[in-house]
Amino acid sequence: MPFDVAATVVANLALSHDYNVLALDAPQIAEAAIPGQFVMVKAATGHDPLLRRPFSVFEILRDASGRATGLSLLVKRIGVSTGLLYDAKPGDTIMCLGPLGQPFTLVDAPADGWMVAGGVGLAPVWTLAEALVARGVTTTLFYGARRNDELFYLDFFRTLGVELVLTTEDGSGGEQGRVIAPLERALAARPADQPVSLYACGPEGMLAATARTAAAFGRPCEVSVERIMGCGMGGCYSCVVPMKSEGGGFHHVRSCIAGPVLDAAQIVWD
Amino acid sequence: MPFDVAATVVANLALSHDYNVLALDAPQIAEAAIPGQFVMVKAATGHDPLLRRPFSVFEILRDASGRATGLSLLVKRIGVSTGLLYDAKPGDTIMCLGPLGQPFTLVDAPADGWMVAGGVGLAPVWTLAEALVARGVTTTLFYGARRNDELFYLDFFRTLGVELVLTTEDGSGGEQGRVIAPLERALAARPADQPVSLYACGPEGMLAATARTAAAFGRPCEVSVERIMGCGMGGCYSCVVPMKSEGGGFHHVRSCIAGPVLDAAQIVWD
Amino acid sequence: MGTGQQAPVDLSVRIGSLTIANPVMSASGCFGYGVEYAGMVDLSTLGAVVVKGLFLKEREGHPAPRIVETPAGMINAIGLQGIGVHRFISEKLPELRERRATVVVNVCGTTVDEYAEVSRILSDAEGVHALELNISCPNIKEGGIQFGCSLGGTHDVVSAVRKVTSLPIIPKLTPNVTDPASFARAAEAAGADAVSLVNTFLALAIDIESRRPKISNGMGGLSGPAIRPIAVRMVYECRQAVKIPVVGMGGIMNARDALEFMIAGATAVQVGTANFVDPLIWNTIVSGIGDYLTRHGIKSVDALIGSVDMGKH
Amino acid sequence: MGTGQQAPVDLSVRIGSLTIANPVMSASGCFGYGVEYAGMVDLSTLGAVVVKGLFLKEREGHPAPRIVETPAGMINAIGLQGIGVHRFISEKLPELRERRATVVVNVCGTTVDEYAEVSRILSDAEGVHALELNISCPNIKEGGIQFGCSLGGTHDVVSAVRKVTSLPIIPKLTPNVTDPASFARAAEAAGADAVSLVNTFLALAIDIESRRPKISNGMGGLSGPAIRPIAVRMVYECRQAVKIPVVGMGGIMNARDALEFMIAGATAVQVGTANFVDPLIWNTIVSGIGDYLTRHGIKSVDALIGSVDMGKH
Ligand SMILES: Cc1cc2nc3c(=O)[nH]c(=O)nc-3n(C[C@H](O)[C@H](O)[C@H](O)COP(=O)(O)OP(=O)(O)OC[C@H]3O[C@@H](n4cnc5c(N)ncnc54)[C@H](O)[C@@H]3O)c2cc1C
Ligand SMILES: Cc1cc2nc3c(=O)[nH]c(=O)nc-3n(C[C@H](O)[C@H](O)[C@H](O)COP(=O)(O)OP(=O)(O)OC[C@H]3O[C@@H](n4cnc5c(N)ncnc54)[C@H](O)[C@@H]3O)c2cc1C
Ligand SMILES: Cc1cc2nc3c(=O)[nH]c(=O)nc-3n(C[C@H](O)[C@H](O)[C@H](O)COP(=O)(O)O)c2cc1C
Ligand SMILES: Cc1cc2nc3c(=O)[nH]c(=O)nc-3n(C[C@H](O)[C@H](O)[C@H](O)COP(=O)(O)O)c2cc1C
Ligand code: FES
Ligand code: FES
Repeated sequence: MPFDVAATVVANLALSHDYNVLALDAPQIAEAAIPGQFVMVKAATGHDPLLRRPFSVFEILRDASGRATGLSLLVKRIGVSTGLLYDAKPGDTIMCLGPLGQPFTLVDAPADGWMVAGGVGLAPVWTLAEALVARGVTTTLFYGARRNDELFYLDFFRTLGVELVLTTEDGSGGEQGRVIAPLERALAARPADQPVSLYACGPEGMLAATARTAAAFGRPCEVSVERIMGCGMGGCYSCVVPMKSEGGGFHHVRSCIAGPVLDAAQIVWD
Repeated sequence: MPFDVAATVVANLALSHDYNVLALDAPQIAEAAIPGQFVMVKAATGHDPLLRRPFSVFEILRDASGRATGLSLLVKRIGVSTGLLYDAKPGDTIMCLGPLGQPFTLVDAPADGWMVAGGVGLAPVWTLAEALVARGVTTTLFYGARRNDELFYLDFFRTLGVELVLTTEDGSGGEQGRVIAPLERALAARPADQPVSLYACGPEGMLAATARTAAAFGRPCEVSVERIMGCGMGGCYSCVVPMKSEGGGFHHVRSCIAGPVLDAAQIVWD
Repeated sequence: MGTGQQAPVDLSVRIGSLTIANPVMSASGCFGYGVEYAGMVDLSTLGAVVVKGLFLKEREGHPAPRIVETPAGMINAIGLQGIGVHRFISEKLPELRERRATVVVNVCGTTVDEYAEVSRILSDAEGVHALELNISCPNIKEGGIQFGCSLGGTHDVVSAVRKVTSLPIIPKLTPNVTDPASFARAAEAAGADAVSLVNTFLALAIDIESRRPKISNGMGGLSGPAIRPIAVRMVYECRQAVKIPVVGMGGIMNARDALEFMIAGATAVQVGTANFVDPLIWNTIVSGIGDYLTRHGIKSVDALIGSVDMGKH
Repeated sequence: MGTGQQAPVDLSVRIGSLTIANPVMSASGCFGYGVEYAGMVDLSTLGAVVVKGLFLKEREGHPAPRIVETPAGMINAIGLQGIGVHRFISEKLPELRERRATVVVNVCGTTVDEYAEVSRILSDAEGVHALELNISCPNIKEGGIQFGCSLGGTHDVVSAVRKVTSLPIIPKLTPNVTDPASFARAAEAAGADAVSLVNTFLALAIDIESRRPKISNGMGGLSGPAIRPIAVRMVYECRQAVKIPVVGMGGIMNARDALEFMIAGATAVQVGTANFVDPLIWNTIVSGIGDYLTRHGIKSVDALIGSVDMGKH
């Protein structure tokens, strides 16, 4: 059951001129959230902007005793609500509804967990990596960004024991190009009898490419899709994804309640 | 010529749970403003609330050398924009257009200047009192509020040398009742050959009563009227006041450009 | 007056033969089939749950993007994705019954016969309390608005459904016409128990970079607080034109807005877009209406409905 | 493309025989007679100054309150207060001429004859460049919208004015009808040089405490960004229906919004409510349009107008 919390902003860390991490005091949601779930956030008072916006749960914030006290969002500024979240100040109140949606399916060793993230698609990977590592799964993160200074939180993942494969579009960090290239090479190199599950989050094109690649190598793959969402609760039917139907054709599922994490093999990619 | 300034909030002093004084960094407007003029302020970014709101210039803020650096507004919270101004924080930016409108006509000694203010109607009185005192005019302020703790800035007026006649509705300060009662007594007591000009700002009922009283005693009276204003510049025709026409009847004037200060004797009071 | 201040206020209103406990309903298409919200909201506390529009058959609707936000509003072109009347009855209605929801089904059709057929099937199902006839959806080419934009079409759909059901029928009117009141009259004459309005305003938002519409279907329907002042006007006009109850909606965000519609003439209201912003809005609005009536010493909502004084100030 | 990126962009557009330097005009009733803003705005930099609606005689309009704010919009019922055509010519036109403003007068009437008479008088005055016929004001009982809500009335007013003037005439259409495009066609057939739309949407806001309308006249007209998506749709429809230019408006707050209207089909745009929020908006919009054209390598605005691709995504 989701909670709707008038969450207090406890910290707002600018990572760059368009990325920030917003920490919210929302213990109930944080306690309940599992990797891959999201929250619906209302950034403004008043009716403009009107609707809430969906954001993955990034970190779960905990006190010294390990109890969840809140959560943070990794936000990329692209429009009016993300602009308001970038400018939010500690003490501000933000309505936050969650946790919502279907989580990632966590594999078990001996399968490896390979995570593929592009840009702000890193957001759901924090909790996913933590959960996989906690299960003793060997993890790799294929992580691409525009520039080196937009590859965030590398130390966190290294400390956790996640192997990092980095790419940047301009070559200023890691390998130049898209993250799909090293992913393909790694899949090609992996013996068929060593199981591996893929998890991807990022731009639509990257998800489609990851799905294609996973299918080509016969590996299971879950993707976290991003659709424009009106409600996040299954009420508005705005967030649909076409899924393969038995016997051909497609049917639309609401990605807010059937997803956002979906089986890449079932999606009808354009 | 009015200026439109992206003014920085330099201070916000809460006087009570619904009154505050907001200091804005707007030197050009402050330099040009004369007593009775107002500014149009946009409290929100985004389109809700959409329109600016009119506020009298309260204080002119000056640096050590006496140069105007900004102005303050005395704000009573009654709705959405005044609520946003109550909550504004130093560093926030607020669009501020002004100075606008027709000022008070300043009398000269030997005439006395009597100011009549109800509630937030005190706002234009600060600069008016300063200007009258600077001309050597003997001044009295008849000032009414709901309760004693809503009679603000008494020390300022006392220090300036303004005589104070105070009333409160609940009798918790000054005389109990409305400010019109002591005003009537004072007018009745004043010899006809001692000139006095009246200046009133406050609720519509108080303005009408002041106008009636002034007329009954044959004294000139200017009132600062408050109408819902769309533009403050004469563009929308929303802010009209019916004024007596030669030969009977009335005509509507735009109180933003023909006022807000109007000759009480010319207004058609309901 | 004196006692009215103390006694608990009776918020019930009547729509034809149906009495609902309070005048606040979910708007069709904005609350799924109701069951989606059952984890957060006690469905029995709503005046009625109006479910998403249903055709005879399943429909997949338009591709995403299906909505775009606009100033104080949103445009949608879902294209009436839905599971069809049979799956609704077998998959959703049992849970709605169990949760003691008062259920109004929004009935769609591409032909007069389809409206009648869907209505007939629903009338035989247990737990459907009223039918709202969607003759006003701007987002599908066939059917819907083609009936709602013609007085004859409105009359035909309502009479056809009237013949097959004794459930209260509530044709839902479009605001995209010169005179909605004439459509309310046509619906009344054809045997409607109430009318509801407004459906969404036909609208277009263009991405200036791609020079294409922002939603896949091109045009869509505008809802939300932006349209409220127009919707209130239309509800007032319909209330003046007909004797049957008017169910008002369009941009209701809180109890004040709901009361504004009721004072304009709405016997009940529906809340659509606001539920997306605040899924816990139901209790806020219902209790806000109660508080207002208590504060004003009004004993029943009937005294409020249509009580606006349009005399000049 | 290559050179288009460097050369200064030509923003001029034609409305009948009139060429204006850029497509951005003030909307009638939202910029006074223009002269009120002359201290802040160089009036010659606007595509045109459209002045407040004028009857033959002076009018005092409705009592205050005349406006109320609504979500992302406002309702007004000014009641067409104005100084009449004769005082306009003697008191305002000389200053407008001196400031080299391109002047469009918004012409009002309670009868067809009054529209013709006011138009005739203005045609003889020096410095009036076009006439916008206000057949769509929702705020007065007589005249105005009674013509704008009937195809015959629209035709009659336009033909009558056509007989007495060679100035470009631009009937201003109401959005309060089922099919604005049919009115655009009627206006075109009667000899109009362009049509402008939208005027305001008939709307009502009620104070729930007093249960009376929030403005003195009861109903009024809704403007501002709230209505933009509906206005853009109507401009698109009219552009599809007629060959004469369409002047688009309704909630334009910035260059993006102006471009959206142009891409939908507007040859020029008008800005009303936004001027209240930002009186320096003119330069922002005009230069924003220029920047957009430069950035996209579009040499003239003509290539932009109506260029929306409504094909499915
Ligand atoms: C399940 C889910 C999880 C998400 N998690 C994150 C996250 O952790 N961090 C993050 O920064 N962003 C995340 N997003 C994307 C985020 O919701 C959008 O960036 C945000 O809604 C944009 O709001 P805005 O008001 O700033 O932009 P707007 O001004 O509303 O729009 C700007 C542009 O972005 C497009 N857009 C708007 N909403 C979306 C959307 N939901 N998806 C894709 N494009 C959109 C618009 O069409 C428009 O072109 C997530 C989206 C989903 C669906
Ligand atoms: C020339 C002038 C000078 C003013 N100076 C001051 C000042 O110095 N300090 C101050 O606190 N207030 C002043 N006011 C009043 C102030 O403008 C309003 O209180 C403000 O606009 C309310 O905005 P809001 O968004 O908070 O209220 P809203 O939410 O818009 O409205 C709340 C209620 O107040 C009414 N209202 C809205 N605007 C006005 C208005 N302009 N006049 C009267 N009633 C209104 C509305 O009808 C509504 O009932 C002045 C008004 C004028 C015309
Ligand atoms: C996403 C969405 C889907 C809708 N689907 C339907 C529908 O299936 N049937 C219907 O009659 N109205 C539908 N509507 C219209 C609403 O029921 C309602 O008439 C309209 O949104 C105005 O109310 P609001 O402003 O409170 O949302 C839909 C509206 C939205 C926003
Ligand atoms: C206060 C006000 C007064 C108006 N007066 C007139 C008028 O005299 N004549 C007219 O044709 N339109 C008038 N209008 C309508 C505007 O010209 C314009 O059509 C409408 O406001 C939509 O544009 P906007 O959303 O940019 O304001 C008026 C609008 C407002 C807000
Ligand atoms: S966002 Fe509303 S149904 Fe998915
Ligand atoms: S406020 Fe617009 S004319 Fe006075």
